Amino acid sequence: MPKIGLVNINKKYEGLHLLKNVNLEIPNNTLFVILGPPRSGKTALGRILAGLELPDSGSIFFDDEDVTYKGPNQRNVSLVFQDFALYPHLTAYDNIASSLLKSRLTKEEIRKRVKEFAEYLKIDHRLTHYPSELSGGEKQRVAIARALVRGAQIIILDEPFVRLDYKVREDMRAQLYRLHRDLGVTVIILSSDHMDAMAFPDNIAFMLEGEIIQVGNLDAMYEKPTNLSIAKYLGLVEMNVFPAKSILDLKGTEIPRSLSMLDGTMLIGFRPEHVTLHYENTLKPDKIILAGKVKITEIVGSETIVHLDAGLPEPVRVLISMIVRKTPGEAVRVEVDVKDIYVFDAKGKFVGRGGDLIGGDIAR
Amino acid sequence: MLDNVTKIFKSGKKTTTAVKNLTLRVPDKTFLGLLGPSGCGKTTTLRIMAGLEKPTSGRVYFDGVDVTAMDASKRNVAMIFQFPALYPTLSVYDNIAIALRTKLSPGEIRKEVLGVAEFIGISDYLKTNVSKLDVNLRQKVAIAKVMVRDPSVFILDEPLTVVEPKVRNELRSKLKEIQLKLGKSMIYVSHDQTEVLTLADKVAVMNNGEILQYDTPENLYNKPRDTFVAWFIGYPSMNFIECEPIRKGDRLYLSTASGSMYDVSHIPDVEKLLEGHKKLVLGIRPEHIFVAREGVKAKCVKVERFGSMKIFHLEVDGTTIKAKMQSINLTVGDTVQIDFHRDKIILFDAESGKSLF
Amino acid sequence: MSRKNIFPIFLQLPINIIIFSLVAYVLGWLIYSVFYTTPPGGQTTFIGLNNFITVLSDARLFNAVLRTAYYAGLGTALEVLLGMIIALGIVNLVSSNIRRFIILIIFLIPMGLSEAVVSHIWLMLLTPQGYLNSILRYMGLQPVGWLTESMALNSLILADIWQWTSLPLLLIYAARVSIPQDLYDMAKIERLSAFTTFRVVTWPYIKNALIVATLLRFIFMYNTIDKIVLITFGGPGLATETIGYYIWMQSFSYRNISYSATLSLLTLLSTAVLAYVFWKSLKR
Amino acid sequence: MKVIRMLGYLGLIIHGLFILGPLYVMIVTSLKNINDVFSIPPKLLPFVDFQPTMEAFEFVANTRVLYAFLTSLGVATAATAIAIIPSLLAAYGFSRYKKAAMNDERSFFILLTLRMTPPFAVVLPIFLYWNLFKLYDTYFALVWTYSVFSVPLAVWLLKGFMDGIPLSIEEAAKLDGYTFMERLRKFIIPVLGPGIAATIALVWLFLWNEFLFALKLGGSNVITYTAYLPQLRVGQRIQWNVLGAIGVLGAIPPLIIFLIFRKQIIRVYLGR
Repeated sequence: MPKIGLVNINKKYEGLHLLKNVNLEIPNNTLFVILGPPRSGKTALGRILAGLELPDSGSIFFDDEDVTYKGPNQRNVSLVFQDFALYPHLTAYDNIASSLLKSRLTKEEIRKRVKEFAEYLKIDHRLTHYPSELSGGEKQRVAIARALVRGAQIIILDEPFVRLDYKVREDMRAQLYRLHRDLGVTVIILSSDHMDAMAFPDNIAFMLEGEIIQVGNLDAMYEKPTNLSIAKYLGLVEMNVFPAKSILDLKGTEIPRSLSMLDGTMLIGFRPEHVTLHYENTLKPDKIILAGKVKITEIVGSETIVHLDAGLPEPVRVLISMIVRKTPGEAVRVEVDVKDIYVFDAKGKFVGRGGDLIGGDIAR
Repeated sequence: MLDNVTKIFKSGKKTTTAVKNLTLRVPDKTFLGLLGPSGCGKTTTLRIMAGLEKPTSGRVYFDGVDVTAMDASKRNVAMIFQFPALYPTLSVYDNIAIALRTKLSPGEIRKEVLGVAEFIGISDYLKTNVSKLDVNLRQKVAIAKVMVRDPSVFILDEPLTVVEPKVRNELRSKLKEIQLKLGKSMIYVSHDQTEVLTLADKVAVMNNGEILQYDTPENLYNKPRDTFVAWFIGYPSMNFIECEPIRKGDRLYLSTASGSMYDVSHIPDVEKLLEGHKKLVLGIRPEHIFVAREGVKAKCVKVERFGSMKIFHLEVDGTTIKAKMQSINLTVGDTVQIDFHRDKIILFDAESGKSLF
Repeated sequence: MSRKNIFPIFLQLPINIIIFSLVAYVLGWLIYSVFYTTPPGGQTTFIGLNNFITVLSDARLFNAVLRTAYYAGLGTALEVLLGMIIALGIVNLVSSNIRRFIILIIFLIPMGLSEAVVSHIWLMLLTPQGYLNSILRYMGLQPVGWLTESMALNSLILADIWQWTSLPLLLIYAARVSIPQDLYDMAKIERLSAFTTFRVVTWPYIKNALIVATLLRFIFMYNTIDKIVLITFGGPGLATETIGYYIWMQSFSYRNISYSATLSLLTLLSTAVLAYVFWKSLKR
Repeated sequence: MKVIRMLGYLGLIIHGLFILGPLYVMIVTSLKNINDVFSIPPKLLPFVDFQPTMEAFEFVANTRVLYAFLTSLGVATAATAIAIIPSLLAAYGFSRYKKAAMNDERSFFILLTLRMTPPFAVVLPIFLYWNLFKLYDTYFALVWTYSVFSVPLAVWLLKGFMDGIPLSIEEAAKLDGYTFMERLRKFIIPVLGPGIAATIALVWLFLWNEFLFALKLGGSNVITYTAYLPQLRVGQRIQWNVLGAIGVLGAIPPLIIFLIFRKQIIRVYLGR
């Protein structure tokens, strides 16, 4: 399985600078997620990797062989399109077999190989149907089978779950994981859904406006995001972010001493799951305590999100990991541990976590 | 309120029954969720309610008045479509204001529209033409269009599916606020349970044109009527383990194919429940599994971590089940003894899939 | 020039070979004939711009231009208007697909017929002792001189309407059918009046088709002379002589090649301009 | 509201009669004997007013008119055959390589103007062109002229259909290792199937109905059914019934084509 190396990839399209000097290393046999908001250049990168498009500059290495100008099939890479791109005039069987007809395999070998992959992806019972008769999940499995049957070592999936039902996504994510583990194929997922990052947390690259701004596993990104947009993007519920000044000037709330020496223009962020209900007796030194009235409560699965109006520019979002009924207008006090907070500079660049603050590394 | 409505679509030879004699009572001022996989007939039901589709048989009542034959325009209904339906040549302002032309004076219209635009956060786009906006903003305009009117019922057909994940959360809380503020009954159709469960007071889970269960989110979560509803509600979905009842001494156990035993004698009058059912399915939600001193052996094969939320894929007697445990820290390969919260176990009859309560 | 951008040119080669094999000579000949003339047996002489001078001073041409404007303008307007009314009529009045399909087929047949066949059908109807007049006489009314000096051009327009109303009808019907049903549902729910619904939902979509139909029809009527050649021969007198027919006469009856080439070139240029306007409207 | 609907239906019926009337007259005339054609009162109902005869059709069958129909058939088919493959390649270029040289919007516009050129402006030069090669009044001349004039229409229609195919299907084929020719043969043409058939039919119909070129480029041995029509008016009595018969026979192909390709025809005019 080749180790993929992308060196200074640049791509412009009609004046839009799609990819700005992208450098990325994807170790072999990994399940890699390229995460980022829509239109951040993920698809362009996927197409260049697959060989459908040439980069304006920069080169691509498989192990250390330069494949930049090699066609898709010499690279043994396959791309599963967002709309699955199944051939409407062929049955599922012929769709999967289409990539093998070019190889020297006999008809019998092709039949065996297609059957094997179809059974593996649990669509062998639908092989005689035409794409128009298949459900979303089935179409995708046919598209994946078509990509794999050819023996492609790397398969790239462009927004694989966007068109699928909520429930089918969960099942397809498990399928992809099983596929990667059993077949030892490098799977690259281009996605804008943070749930995909959660499902495959080990290798993630976060892309924003054509640049890769952080690579690592989910925990690293979760704990130490390089900038504000990653911090806001990752998380079941979006992170609360306020200018430091607005928190420092809050009346009626105790502000821990360690926070007070922060520069006013900095931004303080804290995740809704780090906010807990405050009980009078537990007075700990390094805790921001906020008092406010409940605006609305939302129940998500088995968690509850409470939107709190605490005199800050925006309502504070609090995530409680059990179903709690809070009536709008009810007064509530919540606390955030200083070591859990995130500090960003005015431009949104990550400065440090609460813990570093207490250690005094962040100067005034 | 729908009274055993059936809708059969005839296209050429094959007739598809989109809705099979469905009865649904929507009490006033409630937020009703219609949840189900694609193609289960939820959108057709919605369109029958809105009057855009005539049922093949059955009646539709609004507050007791039979409106089945009444045209959509007379039913004072407001609707948001999956793909924002906006008038292409008009500006945002005109798109919102157009429905009020006959009812309010220009001054009042202006006030209403500005208020709503401010609330949804599209005030600075009022002058631009809708065709220039991206799909997220267009859906916001569609929501504003609906809010401005004062309909007897709001109907929403998967409004958030087309929108970016980030904007989806923002709009979800906005819709919740709207429902609370206007206190009108809302009917919300989606295949994404996170939206429906957060917004709805009562939810109807549908499949193949039928309502399987119609209850509050909590009851659907804790007392699903059959395996489909149990599987459909909750993320990650419920685990199902096939087993058979075995009596050992005075205790009653459920043993799986590979022999691990679960003591279920604590369940009240379990005897009566179990006779007549040879094969059973034991359903347990991932969040109701915990690590115990002794229980069933399980090997961890995969970990999904998201900050505080951890999902462990555990292999038990050859089948993989998912467990959502907060305080535990397993890595792939660890084996551990797990047990289930006794009161959270739900038993289903293997053939019918119906739960035993 | 890597393989990538030579390849598309290779794609265009075959049709260019076919087209230029003829068009190159035609254009060349036209331009050449405008400036050079060879009287029968005589010697080729360069005549510079006097062809253009004759154009400016040719009264018969000027009348022909007026007649063409009237013929093409009125014809197009009526066809597009009638086409739109009928297209919207079909969509709103006829719901079942089968009935709509039958009506459409009937209304579209004339479009499929050859101009020559249509000309002769209308000749049967319009000729003095033809069917129209015999029906009028049968009903005790005065027969009408359909092909007389005053009526000839209008009769030709009537024939053209009969054949070509189907094109605007088809264009507008296709545009109307492509409007997403959600918009009409929304309009019904918002209780918009029929007129507002038309103004806000239907009109934006069919406006484009309307413009395309108008330009397409105007260019075709301006360029087609089959009916004139077959029914009225430009007559009686010059009553139905359009630019096209005038060029036709210059080329094949009066045989002054050079002048007909000039007129042809000018017509080609004006068609190119009209086509440009058509193309621009299409892109919007 | 009811009244408006009634008026609407009436309008449709009237337009229906307006369209069907002349067609009926043509059919009736083709079934009449020469001197039954015009009479007062007008004989419009077969069996009632006159005895329908097949005279006109017999005349067509055993005179040069049959030969003219066959010529029309041959010439239209040959020209379409010549034009269809190159047009397919060109349409692929216009649809897929919108930016490349010779494939961009400007060259597509040039094709558009070709489609709208007035026949009367170019018939003389073409006439002289074929004279130059001593090919006047030959099949080759008419077929080649027809194929030149059918290319713009064919490319225009095919590009429309090809834009309908998502690019991703083709790229999937590229990923599966198919060369351009294979992609065209195995994926684009089969998927485009009905579209190509409709284009062939519409281009063929356009040539089947052509009149001016046939009139001037054909002579004694090459004559199409449209060019033959004027010759029926030369004698002292216009053979109306034969004109009717030719009209009826000429109308059959368009009717069949419209019936078969109605879906594609509507799609072609969608958004054009």
